[in-house]
Amino acid sequence: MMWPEYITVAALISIGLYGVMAKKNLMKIFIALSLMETGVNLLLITIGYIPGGTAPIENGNFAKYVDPLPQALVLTAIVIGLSVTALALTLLIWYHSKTGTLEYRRGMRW
Amino acid sequence: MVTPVLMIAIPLLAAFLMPLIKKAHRYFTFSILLLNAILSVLLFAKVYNDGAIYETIAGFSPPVGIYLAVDNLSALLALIINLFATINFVTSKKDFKFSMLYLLGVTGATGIVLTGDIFNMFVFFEITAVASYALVASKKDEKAVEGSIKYMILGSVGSSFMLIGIAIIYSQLKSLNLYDIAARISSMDPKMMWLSFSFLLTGIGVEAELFPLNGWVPDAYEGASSNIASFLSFGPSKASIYAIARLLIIFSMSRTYELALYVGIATLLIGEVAAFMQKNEKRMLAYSSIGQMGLILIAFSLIKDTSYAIPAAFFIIVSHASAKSSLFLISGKKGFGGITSKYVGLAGVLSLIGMPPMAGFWGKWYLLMGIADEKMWAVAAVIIFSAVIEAIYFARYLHKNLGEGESEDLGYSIPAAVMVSVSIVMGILPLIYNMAGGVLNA
Amino acid sequence: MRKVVAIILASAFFAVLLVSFSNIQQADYGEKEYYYQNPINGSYANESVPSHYISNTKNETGAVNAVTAIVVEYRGFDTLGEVTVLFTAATGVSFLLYKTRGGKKRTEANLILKEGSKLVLPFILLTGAYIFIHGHLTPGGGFPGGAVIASGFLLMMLSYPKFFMKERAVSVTESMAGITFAFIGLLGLVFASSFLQNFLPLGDAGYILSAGIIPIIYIAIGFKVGSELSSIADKLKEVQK
Amino acid sequence: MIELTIISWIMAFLVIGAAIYAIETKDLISAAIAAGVASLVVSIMFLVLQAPDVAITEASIGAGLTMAIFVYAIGRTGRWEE
Repeated sequence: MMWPEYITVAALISIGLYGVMAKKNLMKIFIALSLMETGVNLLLITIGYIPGGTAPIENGNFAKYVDPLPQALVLTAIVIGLSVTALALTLLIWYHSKTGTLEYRRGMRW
Repeated sequence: MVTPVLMIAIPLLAAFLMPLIKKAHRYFTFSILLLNAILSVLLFAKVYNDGAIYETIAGFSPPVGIYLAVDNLSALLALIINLFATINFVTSKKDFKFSMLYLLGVTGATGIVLTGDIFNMFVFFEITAVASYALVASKKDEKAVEGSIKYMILGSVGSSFMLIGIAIIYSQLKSLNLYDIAARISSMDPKMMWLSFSFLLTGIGVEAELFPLNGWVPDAYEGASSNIASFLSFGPSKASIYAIARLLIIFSMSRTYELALYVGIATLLIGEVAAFMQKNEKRMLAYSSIGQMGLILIAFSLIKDTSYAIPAAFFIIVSHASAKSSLFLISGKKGFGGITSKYVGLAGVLSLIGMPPMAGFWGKWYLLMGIADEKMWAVAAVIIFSAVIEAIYFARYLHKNLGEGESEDLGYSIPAAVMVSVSIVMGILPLIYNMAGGVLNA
Repeated sequence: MRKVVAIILASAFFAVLLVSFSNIQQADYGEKEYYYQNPINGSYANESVPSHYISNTKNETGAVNAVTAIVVEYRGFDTLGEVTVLFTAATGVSFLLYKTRGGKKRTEANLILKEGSKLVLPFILLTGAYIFIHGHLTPGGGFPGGAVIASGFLLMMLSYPKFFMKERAVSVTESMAGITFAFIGLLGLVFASSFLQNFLPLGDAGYILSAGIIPIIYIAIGFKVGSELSSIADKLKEVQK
Repeated sequence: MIELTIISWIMAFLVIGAAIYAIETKDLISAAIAAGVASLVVSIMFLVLQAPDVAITEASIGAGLTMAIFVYAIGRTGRWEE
């Protein structure tokens, strides 16, 4: 069992969720979201790991390979995370230039 | 030779091409959207005649590669999305980057309904979501940006959750193909199945405006310019409610249907009551959208029990996409000044509350028939109660707006009129069909 | 109050996640319960999806690196979508921060940084190009290669406050790269039978000129990612008036 | 094998510590850098888990560029959280 990795994953995701729920600064919320994305990526890689496996690149001496598919998925997920972060920061810069603050005051209004 | 992949590849190529041909971007985008709409008509005709189409991509047989799976309902949804996108695009007046974002958003929504692979669905979700974040903020005022930020926070949490759900499914079945997952889901540990189902439902539910996750909806709809609010109500939300329907079919378990039914009822009640209490018109329309999404989810959650579920969901989707989008389009001005706006407002409201000659009527009719078959009288009571509330606040809305108003902007109200006509046509067709059928039987 | 509730919720979530992760076994993927079913004809295969990749990558795609083969060939459609997400975000960034280029004075970097970065830039760009050209042979590929190129430009932005990316050149590069990707996909539809299918000879695995369309697509992705990431960094760096 | 487990535990604690620091500190620049550190350590974990492609990508995109644009954006807005 790969406890260190799974504990890291669970911790990163719940720390990120805590940040989104508890923090009021928008920049902080997006930092928390990027931590959460890192956690999810680690989860995918850990699922694909097989104890004793090697990287899925053929190098002459055949061995047991780890699962390549989650690695391909994570490559996609990393770039998507960066895209969302970039757009978010743009909006935050815009919002700050108009209101002079990034504190989130009004809360959820139903 | 119609292949569904063209409906995704051509708009993407066009969007990549757009920075090079800045000048004519509006005509270019419009013609691409029109082409897509025509393709989707041809696609529907083909699917209707020959049965579902499975198209492999990159030449590898499905669970190894990706494939597109198009059945009747997904072809119809692709048609709805692209048709309304084409009509709605007429109102856009901004620069070429806006056109690019719009085209990409429509492509993402089309991809969600066409794809047959769960991770591919996630990627298309992200395309639509990122495009919608930027489009909501495109009005560039404080409210728009605030709505977009809220949307983005919830949307990012949702996409992370969706990815966790995908990871859990993959860890159990080592497959990402929707059909393959559905075929082997029973071999999955029920605990893990519930976990992945709830993560996926939460993730998609953000886009589909389901109950605990729709805090962004009123702000984003209020902040966005009227054609973008219109886009949101026929594009991403419809595609994602369809994704939830696919999810329900995959996790074909009576308890998951039950959960979806409860979520749908909660969404319906909360949305309608909040709309009833709301003073601001755009927010009221947004809350009413939430209510309609709940109604669609209720219809989909009956998919296994009754054959009325699919037509019900389809008619509500058509009615909501056409009527709500057109109401959002004319909501930029105060009151319905001209004759076209009056027609749009009246027809849209009639369709939404489910009056006879409109598509909305057939939606509620089939839904109630299905519920009556199953003898779920409590659900029927909830739906009728919400319809009454809906009728009251829409009557108030009409009363306020049908009087004198600002002179209308025909650039907005004519596309809106075209959109709402779809609802009327779709409402009359089944009537004629039924009558003709009755004559033939006699 | 809000914090306490958030801590309780987050800890509960942590517990749920840990309990569920303890059910995942790091299994060999060759086992029988993972054998997949073909959606089109419903037949069961006698291997699982990952083991298909591992045993057939070299024959089917000619790439040595299985991850690259999956990213570009088997799941190339995802990658097209992913590139599109990045493109959408870059478009959104430049759309929303359109008219903010301005001239607030920034402190100049010192001489060593300036001259040094001029000296290092070509090497950084070369490294990036190496990474994405060799994507099918070694770890790496279009995305890290593009990121390395972008970091080269980032260094230039740090050392020269007045260094701006030429907007026209960047946008032409990114559209050309995107068009190449989508167009190769359509060529697959024309020359082979489906979108993004390989239509070039596979060659001998292990050489640069092998693996059919993989190197071409990865070079396009490298250019696209490099130009988009540097334009994003450039836009976010600009100082508003 | 046991050494690798110890290293994994150390890295896990590093990541969790960096993440908690990133959430709790009032200085946003430190928060962004701490998030970058967490992401860098995670990229080493990817390497240990035999995913070199992902490790390179995470180190250059997840840690490097994301942190850079965060620092730029914080420079243009405000450094301190209230």
